[in-house]
Amino acid sequence: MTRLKRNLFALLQPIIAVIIGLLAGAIAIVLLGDSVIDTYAEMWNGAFGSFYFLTNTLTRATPIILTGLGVALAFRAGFFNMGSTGQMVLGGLAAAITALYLPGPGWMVLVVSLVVGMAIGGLWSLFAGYMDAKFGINLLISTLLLNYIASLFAGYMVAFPLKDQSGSAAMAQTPMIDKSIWLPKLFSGMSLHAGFILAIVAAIALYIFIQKSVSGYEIRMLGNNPFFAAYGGVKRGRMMVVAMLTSGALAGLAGAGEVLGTQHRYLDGALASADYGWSGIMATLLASSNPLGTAVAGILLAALQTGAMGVERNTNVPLEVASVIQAVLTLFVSARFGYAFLKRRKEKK
Amino acid sequence: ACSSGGSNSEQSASNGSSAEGTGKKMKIALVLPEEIGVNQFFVQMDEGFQKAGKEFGVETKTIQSSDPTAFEQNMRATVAEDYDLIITATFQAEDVLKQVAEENPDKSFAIIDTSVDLPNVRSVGFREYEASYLLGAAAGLATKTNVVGMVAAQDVPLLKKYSEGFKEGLASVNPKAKFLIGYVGSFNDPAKAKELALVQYGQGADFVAGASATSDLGVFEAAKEKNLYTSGQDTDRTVEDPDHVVLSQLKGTDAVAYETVKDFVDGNFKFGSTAYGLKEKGVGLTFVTTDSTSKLSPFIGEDVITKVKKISDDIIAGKIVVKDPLAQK
Amino acid sequence: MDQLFDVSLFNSMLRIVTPILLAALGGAICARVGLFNVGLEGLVLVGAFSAILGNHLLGNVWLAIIFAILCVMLFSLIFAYISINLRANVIVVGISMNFLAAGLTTFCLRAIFDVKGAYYDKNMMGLPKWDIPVIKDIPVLGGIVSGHSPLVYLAFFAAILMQIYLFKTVSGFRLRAAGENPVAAQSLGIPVRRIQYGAVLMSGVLCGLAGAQLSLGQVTMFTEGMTAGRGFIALVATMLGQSNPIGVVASSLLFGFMDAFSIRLQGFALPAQFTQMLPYIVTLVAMFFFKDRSYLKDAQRANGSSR
Amino acid sequence: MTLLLEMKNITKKYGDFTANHNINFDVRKGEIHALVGENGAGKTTLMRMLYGMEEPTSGSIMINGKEVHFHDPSEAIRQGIGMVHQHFMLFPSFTLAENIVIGGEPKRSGLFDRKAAADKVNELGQMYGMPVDPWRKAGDCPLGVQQRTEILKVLYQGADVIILDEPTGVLTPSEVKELLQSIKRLAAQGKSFILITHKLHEVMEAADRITVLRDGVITGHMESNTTDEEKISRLMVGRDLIPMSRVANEPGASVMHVQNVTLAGAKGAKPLLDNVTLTVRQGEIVGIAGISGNGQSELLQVISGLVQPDSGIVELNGKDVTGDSVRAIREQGMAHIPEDRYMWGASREATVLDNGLMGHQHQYKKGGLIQSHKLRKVVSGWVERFAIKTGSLDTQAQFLSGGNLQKLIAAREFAQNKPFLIAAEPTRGVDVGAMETIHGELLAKCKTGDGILLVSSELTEILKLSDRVLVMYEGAIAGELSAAEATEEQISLLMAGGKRQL
Ligand SMILES: Nc1ncnc2c1ncn2[C@@H]1O[C@H](COP(=O)(O)OP(=O)(O)OP(=O)(O)O)[C@@H](O)[C@H]1O
Ligand SMILES: Nc1ncnc2c1ncn2[C@@H]1O[C@H](COP(=O)(O)OP(=O)(O)OP(=O)(O)O)[C@@H](O)[C@H]1O
Ligand SMILES: [Mg+2]
Ligand SMILES: [Mg+2]
Repeated sequence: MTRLKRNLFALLQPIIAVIIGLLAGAIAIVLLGDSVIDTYAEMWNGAFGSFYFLTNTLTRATPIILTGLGVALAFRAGFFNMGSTGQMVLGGLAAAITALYLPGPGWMVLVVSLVVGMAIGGLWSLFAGYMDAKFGINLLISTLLLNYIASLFAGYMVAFPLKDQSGSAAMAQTPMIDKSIWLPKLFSGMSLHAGFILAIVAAIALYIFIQKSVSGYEIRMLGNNPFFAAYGGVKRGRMMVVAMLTSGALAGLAGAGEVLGTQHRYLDGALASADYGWSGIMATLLASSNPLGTAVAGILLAALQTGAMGVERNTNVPLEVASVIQAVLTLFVSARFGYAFLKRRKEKK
Repeated sequence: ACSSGGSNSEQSASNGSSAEGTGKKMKIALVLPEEIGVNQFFVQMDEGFQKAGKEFGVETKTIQSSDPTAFEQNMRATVAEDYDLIITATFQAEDVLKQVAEENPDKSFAIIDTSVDLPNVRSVGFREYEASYLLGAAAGLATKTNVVGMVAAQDVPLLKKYSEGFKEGLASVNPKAKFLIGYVGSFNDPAKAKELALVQYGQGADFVAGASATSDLGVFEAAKEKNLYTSGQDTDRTVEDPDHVVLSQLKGTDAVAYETVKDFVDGNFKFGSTAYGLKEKGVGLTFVTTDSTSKLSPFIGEDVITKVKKISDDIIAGKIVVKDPLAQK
Repeated sequence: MDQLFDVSLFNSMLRIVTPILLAALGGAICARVGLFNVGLEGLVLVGAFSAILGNHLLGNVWLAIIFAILCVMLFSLIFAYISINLRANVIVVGISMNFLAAGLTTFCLRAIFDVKGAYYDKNMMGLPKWDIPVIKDIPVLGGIVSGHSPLVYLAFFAAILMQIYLFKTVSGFRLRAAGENPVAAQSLGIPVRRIQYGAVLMSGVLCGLAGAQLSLGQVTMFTEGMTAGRGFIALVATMLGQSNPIGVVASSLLFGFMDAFSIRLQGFALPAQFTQMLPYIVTLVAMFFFKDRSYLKDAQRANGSSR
Repeated sequence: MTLLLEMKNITKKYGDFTANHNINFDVRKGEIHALVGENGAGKTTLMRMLYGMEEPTSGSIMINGKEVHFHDPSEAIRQGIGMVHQHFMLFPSFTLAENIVIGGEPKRSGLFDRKAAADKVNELGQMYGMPVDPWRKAGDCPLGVQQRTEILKVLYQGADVIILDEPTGVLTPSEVKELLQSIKRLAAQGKSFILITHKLHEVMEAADRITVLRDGVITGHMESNTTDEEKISRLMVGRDLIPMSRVANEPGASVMHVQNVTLAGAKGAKPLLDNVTLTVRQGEIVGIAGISGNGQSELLQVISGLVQPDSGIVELNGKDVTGDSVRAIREQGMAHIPEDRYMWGASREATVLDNGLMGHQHQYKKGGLIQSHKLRKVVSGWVERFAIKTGSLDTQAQFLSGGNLQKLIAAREFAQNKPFLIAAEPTRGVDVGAMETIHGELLAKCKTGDGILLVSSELTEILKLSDRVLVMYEGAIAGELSAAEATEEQISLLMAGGKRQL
């Protein structure tokens, strides 16, 4: 079988899945007594209908891609990092604090803030990795728990010591970050900011790292079979540091990007409430931890969400239903249709 | 509709294009920074908004947002979709509204529950703390155990408007009374709110005020179960269980939403900010500033109401100045 | 300090722990057949909603509980079908189920009850509180153990039953076999898929009960998203208890105790955020003592060929 | 003798690939029927159809003259067919009794009666001469015991026809002897066996009839008393095998030296390694024999740096490497064919190429990236030289037959070209042709002056290749024999804990 043909087969699976997902969504819409075509048309418009909406979708995809890339690397190394929400929250908070209190020229503070956000996110993630490596504490549980701790801690910080005292001072949030430190918008009047470029660059860099570099190779082998990796001289501890640090740093970057590019301050609950962390995990798993695939899946999930917002705005279908459709679509996109068929194809040359 | 002939649709089309604005139905959007279900307050606002839309024949659209980013995108989209007036609400909307309103100086905006100082924004804020003060005073006068509690949603500055005013009012009439406060940590976890109320009951409170949005229902249940007294927020919640929900702090967001639409349709719409307190009847307390359909509980009693009415008058007259808990020190 | 530790603390702990325990048992049985169920939060939410709906439609709490169980079983079938038959990644399915549940319950709240945010009917009867005859008169114990909704007792009973089922019965033995080495189980003609379905349905039953306890036992109402993360805590309890019913009881109790305790702690100087953090921190610390070095074992199971 | 079971004109296709072509195969009551053939010849496939794990593309299966169709192993089990799989199908965290009775558990008042299960297992063990401790966890048992458990399981199921797919691959000579005796005894009692093995002397010893498969077709069918090993291997491989012999080298300086190494066991248990001292010199092959579970695995783990010894030192090329990382030790001059190819030697999900890179990753590094063109060329070279059957270099390792994967691993480690090589069970499960290749490579490496530590449970292999033989027993070196004095009897005696006799 030629390579082309094989690739076509690989493509077939998600396409069938999306079609079935759309059909399932259509049934949901019909049951609700709305027009399938109109609803999907609005969904499409909300996601990709114009350049404006396209940039909206990409804005939303940015943190999903970044958190997704983070967990992708950890998953590849066999570390089930469920802590992207917490890493993102602390990364965002740290970036906000740096941006607010570090003196210096805007661009420099911006860069330092991003780096600090990454560092803090990375360290928080590494903390879980350390507890696993040192004390055998199940990473999956610890990262889940650390999410709550991070969110509550950040909530405390902005409700008390860092609280914005200007204006109505009613919100648990930091003061507004100076305009000179904002991540630049890519197009004026649109929400898309330079964070998206960072996300795409990160996806490509991570792809090269995982697929082509020696450390990436070692991480992959460690994830596949830790005994094999140990046998081949791969140090689990070192790889854990690399994988968890990078993974958390990417989540931290996602948080920093949201703070510096979208909200321009750290606002209590803003990062956690959008479920970027879970969406990121989903994007990664949909793409089997392939970084480029994660980026595509991230954009797809973001499109489902912005599409749902479009449906909410322009039809009588309420937001809840749009989210039902979104969930149904993801469910089916994740399904392996024709799995057996495809598997046999792949196996025997 | 499709079969009703070509002439008809032609007519409406020409109508639309010829009569810029005059013949066209006005479009007003209410863009909320959260999902309606999160807070009773939004439900109330939406009701006032929809009611006005029906009465004045304008096309209304309520748009909820799942998170802050979605909110910004929804605001921008409504601008792009050319609504005549865009109403939004709460402190969470401030940042985005400032940006969007500045970028679109010839669009009209309104914000409820806080103030944004821009030439194309009409703001209506509330001085809830005045009503909280009354509620606190009523509780302080009515308590038998001298322990009074409050279950609040989260320990965030916003809710100080409720807790600080309450505390101040309580202390003003009953300095000996002990004030307990518990935080649910969420706006919609009634089960946890109920546990908190039960704990305060265990610590001797005979009155536990609810200030935790949807979670208040849990406080009400605790009250019913343990024969405690409690109070609600925003609308007259005493109707739900007059024996236990004995007071309710009122906030006229529905009226404000209704008025905003009405003024806009009537052409009386003015930009600038107003704050509604006791004096403007934007906030209040059942039995004190507003009558209720439910019976006054003997726990509160006419005596207390008379005294609190007096306090209310003093506030309106400026004799008592309730501190704005959010104002800078 | 006596204000902190009193009868009502433990009494409240038992109430708090029940939905978590039930859901965690559901998670445990899924884990036992090799399906890691991240969708507990969604299952419990659907349970909470359908319990209220059942009560509204049928006017009887017991029928309402059965109704909730059936609804959640139906809902969990989606999880089973997509992850078992369509071989989707279980975690993706679990996460999607959570989103689906949130959307679906909110929508139904609007479509069926025509309210937003919360459905509450003061005439609706919740679950009764049972006073346990002899025990209720024993001084301290009575105050703690007596006077709870029947589901509280059922939860602990279910844990014991499940312990017996998994470790004493033939069918439970085969269930564990199917999870431990599905290929080997298959090669013995053990119907692995059917067992997996059974486990998922069972977790549906347990999550239905968890939801019912939340919306009919602890309070009598439904509010949007009222599970408030309990499903994820249940997931943690499942893992911390290493999918052993008794272990799950212990870890749930630990969390429930810390949660009840943190509520009491709020009055004392610490900011609320820190007291709220307490249960999570303590659970994390508990893991130092209940760790299982699972990564090597899992890897061994996945890679070992024994020749 | 009555015909018990008959497979007629069986063909099995996977896509365009024919794994079995028009096979006729039968089993009589009370016979041992050997099925032999190269790796990938289609033996397991044929048996999987008989056991209901696969369905034939065409052809029929008859039992006692009646046609049967199995869709599920449980149907085959019900018809009295049992199978001991090539790769064990045990539940490691369950006890042996649980592993044996599963599917037919004894019950008492509705509950699983574990006591009765243990009794039955004891009884069964007595009856067939294969005792096991019913309460031990399967995962903790040596492979020989696991193997026995597998057979007891099949017997417990009441099988009349028992398929043994490479049952002796992991057994020690005495265990093999015992096993063969048991099955002969059972055959005499009326059970029938299908025995798949790559070891022709076992075939000659036990089988009544022999069927040879090559590339999915039957190339021969004979009574065992009318044939010999050479004939069979010719039918299997399609050519004559050249017998090779070792030419003794003059050993040089020490390449690897272990001094007084001790490794503690679990609390209360005997040490895993007990004061082990040994040396491998340039140009020699040192064989380590012993029943598996006597410390060989631990010794290799200590030498290769996977485990730190509690005391003692390991020297490599004259340098003390105790406590060094695996990578440092490999760089100091060690290559390692691990004993368990799936657990230590490969990643199933990774490609042939990625599996080939392990241990070489730092040699093919440039600017942090892998030089994949260079690597590709090298790995292709191995595939050719060792005749590794693989779809492409991008095929996942799990789709290689065990023998082919073993060749890949061996090739990878030979290519390290290090002065010291650990070769643990280098030909486990490998057919005679491939075994010849690997043995040839080992001898060639030794000839160039490198030292090899050979660990094998296969005594013939040890005897054929080693210059010196060490025997391990309970974590200690029980004795050392030179090539000249090493005989199967001597070694077996030491392996069983006996004293060396001259
Ligand atoms: N599920 C499958 N799909 C595709 N091809 C398969 C499958 N199973 C086996 N084959 C092919 O059938 C051939 C025969 O495999 P089989 O397992 O029967 O070999 P074998 O004789 O048991 O070899 P070994 O001695 O290595 O055990 C293999 O070469 C393989 O290519
Ligand atoms: N699912 C599958 N798809 C394709 N081929 C398969 C599959 N399963 C097994 N095979 C093929 O079956 C053959 C034998 O597989 P098996 O696992 O029995 O190897 P093995 O018996 O360990 O080999 P060896 O006898 O060399 O140890 C291999 O060639 C392998 O490629
Ligand atoms: Mg085979
Ligand atoms: Mg084989």
